[in-house]
Amino acid sequence: MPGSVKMVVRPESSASYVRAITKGLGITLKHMLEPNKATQQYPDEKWELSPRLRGTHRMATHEDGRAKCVGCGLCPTVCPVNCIKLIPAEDENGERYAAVYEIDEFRCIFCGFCQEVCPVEAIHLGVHYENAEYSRERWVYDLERLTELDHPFTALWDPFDPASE
Amino acid sequence: MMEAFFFLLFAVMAAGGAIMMIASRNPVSSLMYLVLAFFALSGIFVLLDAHFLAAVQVIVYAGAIMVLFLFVIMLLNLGHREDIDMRGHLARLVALVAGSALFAAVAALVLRGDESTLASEESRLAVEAMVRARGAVGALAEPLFTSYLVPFELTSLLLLVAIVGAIVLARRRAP
Amino acid sequence: MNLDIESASLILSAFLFAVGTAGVLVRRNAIIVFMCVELMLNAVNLSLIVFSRSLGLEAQVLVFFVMAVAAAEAAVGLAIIIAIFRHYEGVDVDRFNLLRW
Amino acid sequence: MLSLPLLLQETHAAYVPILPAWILLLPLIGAVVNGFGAFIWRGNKVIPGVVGPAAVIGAFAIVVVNFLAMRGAAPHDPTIVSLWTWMAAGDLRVGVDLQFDQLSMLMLLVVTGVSSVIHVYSIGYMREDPGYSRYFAYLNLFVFFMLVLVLGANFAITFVGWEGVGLCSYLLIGFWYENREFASAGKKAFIVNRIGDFGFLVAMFLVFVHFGTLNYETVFASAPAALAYGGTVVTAITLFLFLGCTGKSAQIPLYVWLPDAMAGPTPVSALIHAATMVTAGVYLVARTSVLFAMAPVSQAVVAAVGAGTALLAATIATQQYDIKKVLAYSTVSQLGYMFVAVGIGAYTAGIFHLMTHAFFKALLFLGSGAVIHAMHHAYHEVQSHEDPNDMRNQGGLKGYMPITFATMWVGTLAISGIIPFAGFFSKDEIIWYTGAYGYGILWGIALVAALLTAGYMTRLMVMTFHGENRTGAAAEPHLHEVPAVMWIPLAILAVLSIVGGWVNIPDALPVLPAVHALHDWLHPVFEPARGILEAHGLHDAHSSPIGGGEAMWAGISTVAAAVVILLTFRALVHRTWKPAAEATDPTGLAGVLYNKWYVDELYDRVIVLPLLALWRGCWRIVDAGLIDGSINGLAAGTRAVGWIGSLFQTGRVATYMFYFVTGVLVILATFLL
Amino acid sequence: MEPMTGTAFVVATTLKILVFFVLLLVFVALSTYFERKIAGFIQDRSGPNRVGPLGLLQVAADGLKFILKEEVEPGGANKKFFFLAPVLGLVPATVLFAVMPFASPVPTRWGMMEMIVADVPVGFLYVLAIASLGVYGIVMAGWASNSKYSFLGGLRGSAQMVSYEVALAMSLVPVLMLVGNVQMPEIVSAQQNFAAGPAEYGAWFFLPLMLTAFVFVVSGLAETGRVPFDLAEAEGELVGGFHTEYSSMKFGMFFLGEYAHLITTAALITVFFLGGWDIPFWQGDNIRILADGTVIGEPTWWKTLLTFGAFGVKTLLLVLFFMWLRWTIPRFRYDQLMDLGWKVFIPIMMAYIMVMGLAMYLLDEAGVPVGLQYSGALIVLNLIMMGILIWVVDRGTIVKGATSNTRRRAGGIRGRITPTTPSEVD
Repeated sequence: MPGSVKMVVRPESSASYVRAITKGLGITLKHMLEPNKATQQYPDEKWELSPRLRGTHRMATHEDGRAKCVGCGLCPTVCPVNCIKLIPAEDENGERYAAVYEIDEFRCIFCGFCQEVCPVEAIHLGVHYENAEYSRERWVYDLERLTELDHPFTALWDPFDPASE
Repeated sequence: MMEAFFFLLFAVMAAGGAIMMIASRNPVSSLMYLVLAFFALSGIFVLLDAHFLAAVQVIVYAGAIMVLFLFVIMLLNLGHREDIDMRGHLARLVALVAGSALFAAVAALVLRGDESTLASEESRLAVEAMVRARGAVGALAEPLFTSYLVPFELTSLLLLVAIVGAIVLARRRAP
Repeated sequence: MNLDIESASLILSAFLFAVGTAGVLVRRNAIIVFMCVELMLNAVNLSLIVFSRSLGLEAQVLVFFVMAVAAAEAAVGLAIIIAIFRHYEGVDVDRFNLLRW
Repeated sequence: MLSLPLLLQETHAAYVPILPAWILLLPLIGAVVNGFGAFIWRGNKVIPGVVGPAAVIGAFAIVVVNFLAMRGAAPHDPTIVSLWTWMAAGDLRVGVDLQFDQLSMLMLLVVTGVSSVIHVYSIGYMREDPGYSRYFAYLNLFVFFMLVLVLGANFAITFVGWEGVGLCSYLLIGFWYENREFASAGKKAFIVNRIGDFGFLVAMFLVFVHFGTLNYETVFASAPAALAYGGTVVTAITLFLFLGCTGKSAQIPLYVWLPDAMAGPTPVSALIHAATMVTAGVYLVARTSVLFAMAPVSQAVVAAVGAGTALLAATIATQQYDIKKVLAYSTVSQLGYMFVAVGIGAYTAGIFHLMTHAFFKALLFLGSGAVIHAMHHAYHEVQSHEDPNDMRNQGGLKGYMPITFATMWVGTLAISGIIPFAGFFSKDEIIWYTGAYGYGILWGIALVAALLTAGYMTRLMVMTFHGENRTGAAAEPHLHEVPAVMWIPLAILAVLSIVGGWVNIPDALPVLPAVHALHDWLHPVFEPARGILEAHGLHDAHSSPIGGGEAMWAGISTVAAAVVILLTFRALVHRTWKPAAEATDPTGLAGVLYNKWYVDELYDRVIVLPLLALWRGCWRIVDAGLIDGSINGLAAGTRAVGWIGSLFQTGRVATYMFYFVTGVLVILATFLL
Repeated sequence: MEPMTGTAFVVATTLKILVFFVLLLVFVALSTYFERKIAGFIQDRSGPNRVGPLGLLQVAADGLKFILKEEVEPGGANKKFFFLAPVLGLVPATVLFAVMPFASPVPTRWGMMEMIVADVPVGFLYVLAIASLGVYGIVMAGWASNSKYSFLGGLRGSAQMVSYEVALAMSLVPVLMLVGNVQMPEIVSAQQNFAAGPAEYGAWFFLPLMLTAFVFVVSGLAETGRVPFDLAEAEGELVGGFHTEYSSMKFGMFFLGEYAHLITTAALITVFFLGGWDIPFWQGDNIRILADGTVIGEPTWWKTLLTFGAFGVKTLLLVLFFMWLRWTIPRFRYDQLMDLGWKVFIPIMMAYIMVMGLAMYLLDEAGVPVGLQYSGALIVLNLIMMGILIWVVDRGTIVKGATSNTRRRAGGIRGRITPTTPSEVD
């Protein structure tokens, strides 16, 4: 029924505020006395994180420890907030690599486009979120830090397997 | 001794508050100094055994009237208009002279007066006995609700009229 | 000079009254002038309370009435000030000369 | 409630007034009902005609019951009924107190009795008048005020009644206010009375100053001790009181209003200007007899003024043609008699004459009213504008109005003092005491006036009822007797005029039994005054100034009166008069008398014109010059001062505060220095 | 036993002040803890539990945090008042406790010690006087911050507190009428059950003065500015209201002041309506000092401790109740708040005072002695009136819903809203 707006008519002449509050107090009292609390003792108990959680980035490496990044420049192009700084270079073998690769995690919105666009599956978002630092500078992750991280990669959504099964 | 100390304290507070009230350029400061003065005055009332009035002083003046003033100052946003408030040097001089003369004259009258009429021991005892018999509030209630009942009731009428008048005056006229 | 508390209170009352007077003379802000008047009323209250010690509690009854009148006066006075403010965009007493002939 | 047999019994219990307030209330209620009724039932003739008389008759009934009760009770001091406190200011306490004693009881009887009769008469007389209800309202109001006057136990209440009857008199004289002349007659009565009231007021103030109270009982009890006999104070009080009496009772010099007062309806003349109100002065003198007894000068003045009035009015009456004017002057003259009596100290005689006079003068007035009624109707039928009051237009009415004719002759004989009619006993008593107490000249004047009375009354009767009819051919067939509601009162009054005098028959008369009923009745009231008088040399000489006892002089006077009547009758019965329209005014002495000794003109010249001139001067100089000038000057001055003051009004609060502080400092400085 | 005099009195008073101030602060600290705990429980959380056992040291951690945090002062703020405001907010709440009778008197070697810091002759007038000063803190803070949100919060707060002060004072009048005295210990003993005495009702006043107690509780909440009456700091509209610009310990003082105020209000309710330190159903604690110094009952130190415990428990329970309430009810709208104060509570209290006065007059005339019977009659009367209030008066009239208000203002002109029944929807 297009165009119709649902109007909620509050009962005005019959509602007793005092009685309504009493009722509300009863509800909250019931919850107060509820023994099963939902609180998680966080630092002691950790969340069971979803494999698709998009957290702190990680750079995949080859077996020899080199970053997989080939400095194609797609990820800084696609990044909506311009948080990736990439200066490519070529080594003696003529292979391109990222001379500078920095991600400002402060600025990042964890959209995951970089991971999706990467042709070599080098940059990934990770299933990780505990990254407190003492200064802003520390939030700019350079290539070394990115490669050293070891949390699991975020699983991308597979259109052929929507439920990730 | 104790009494003298407290009196001195409160007197200095009251006098200082009053002076600062007229000397402050900021209306809100003035007001707060006045509240201070009223508070000190209520302390002096206590020293003079007028407990009930001390309480009423705080309730009515500090708690109601001055809040009303403050509210109006804020409502009209007068708190920051300090440039036009104070008069010139001549007026200040005149005020100083007039005020001092007034104070000097009254003080001289007080000092010249017969002190025994002010504080005869027996009258003080009589009032104290009254207060002891009926309590600080009851002692005042006695005359208030017997001899002065009609004025008291008229006071309520006065307040009613004031309320109505205030509403009528301050109401925004329909455009 | 050895003052008892009554005389001292009277002198304080005179002082407060004088200060209130001076304030009315010096200030232009209607609200401040108003406050000065309240101060003067309070000075009178103080002297009345001093007198109540020797003249009986009726003087305190009078103080009570003074307070009631002060409350009424404040209500009406402030309402007038608000009304005037709306008209003149200010509360400078020197500009309130509407009733001047 | 006392039963009638019980009332007639003589007991020694004190008299307690029965329904005292209702005596006053009934007429007042009647007045109020009729007064508002005048606006509500405009055309209704029944309700006012019932309510008005019924109220007065009811009052009369209560009075009679009270009278019987008082008669049954032992002799006593006045009974005072206090209704409420009227005013209390400083030392002055004036209560609405009613005094019931023998004098006021007698007056009550006379007033309510005569009033009842006249009210009944008015039902017929005023039937055609559009102001019927208003008339009864006034009349009832008058009765109320008259009763207040009579019953008042202090000067103030009496004064209320005094003023009230004055007001009613004014209203009733000017009852036909559309007529300018009538209205101004009312005004004249009012203004002349004010002069007298001024005297009353001054007397009242003097009494209060010297006694500190206005209550009769207290004043009379303390007067002999408080005031010197014949002193200035008591003389002044009594003279001022008497000034009031001359106004109310139409004595020289203030009698001039009464003849003009005949402008009112005739029953009003009968009630107010003959029977009741005008006797108030006599009543007042009798009431304050103690004071008068202490002031021989005042007594002499009273007696002399009374005698002078009696003679003067009698002479004027002889040459009047208006039937009511004749009766009016006759009234003035008879009132003079009463004042002579109370002046010389024969208070009972004065009151006695007051009573009998009320009967026969009311009768005469009502009779003349009947005549006028008949004449008016006759003229009205033929659309004539002749004066129905003028005796020259009457004559020969005895054939048309036999009852009126008969009853009026009874009245005439009574006023002339023919034995055994009422007037004989009362007038003879006055004349006798005048001589017996040693007032020779007054005695002579009284005798002459008595003979003149017989003369002018016979003239009136002859001109009205005997001889040929002069009404005019057209109007004559329309003359006829008045209805029963009017002649029955005449009959009642006629009976009273005959038997009214039998309450007091002197011992001296032969054949007749001696009766002292009135004397004994009034004795307690006048005893103090008599005591004072006798202590200062008043005594009954038992003989006239030129010898001869009471019986002889009574005989002489009645015979002389009879002779005068006969002579006058014979002289006038065949005389012819031109009708009023054609007649010329008499000249010579007759002219002087016809013009009432030119007294009105004299007053005009001597008092009114100078006063007018004076007031005109006052207006020019004092009012326009001084008062207006000073007011204008004040205004200009205020304006100037205000202008200067406005310079100080800057509109700045601080400036005002500065003035204020300066002022306070000045005040404080005066304390300090 | 004689009351304390001279040096002993001064020393005892000083001690009481110290002890009581410390106790108050502890209580305040505890209540912040309880607030979080209760909030947690109501939201099915467990609340603070990390710092110390059961999270009890959370309070200390908070304090430390307040002190150590950076202090920010907005530009253009009036420094003097910006500094003064938090003090003004905290002081009245604490000073109020001076007249609170918190336990039965205790006999000492130097005389009878009343367990009240200052038994001022004007009793609860003092309470009103001091409570009326609380508004300055809020107004000052709002004005001195020189910020629009703060300013609006200050204005709101001042109007709200001045308004509810009237209802608060009026709801104390029936108490005054019953007790016939203004001193706080007298109010306590009037609710106890003595064998004989001038005015003992034997029932805590929340029974014979039920409606008044209700109004007092609500007005007290409004006066403290707590949810559902925290319009002055409504974070949804005014960010933080009067304390938007405050940080660090200055904010901490507001925070403390709020909880001190809460406890004060609870203690006042305890004294006025819950019998103060009276222990129910036990006559042993009925101890009273008459004006001439004679002592009724047998005071001992352990009774003092017990009664103090009773006082504390009652106050604490009330505090907990307020917290419970806070986490149940949403905030009022401002016009609803003002309507409730001026158009509901004040008229109700006026009528109530008249009804109670009449009832008391009739009871006195009928010769009913002051006592359980008297209270019983009043309780019945109050139950009736409470019933009337809840089932007759309060039918959507006390606090109107948003829709009803719109409709009233629209007056049928600005587009009449026709309600659709659920069946018409979709």
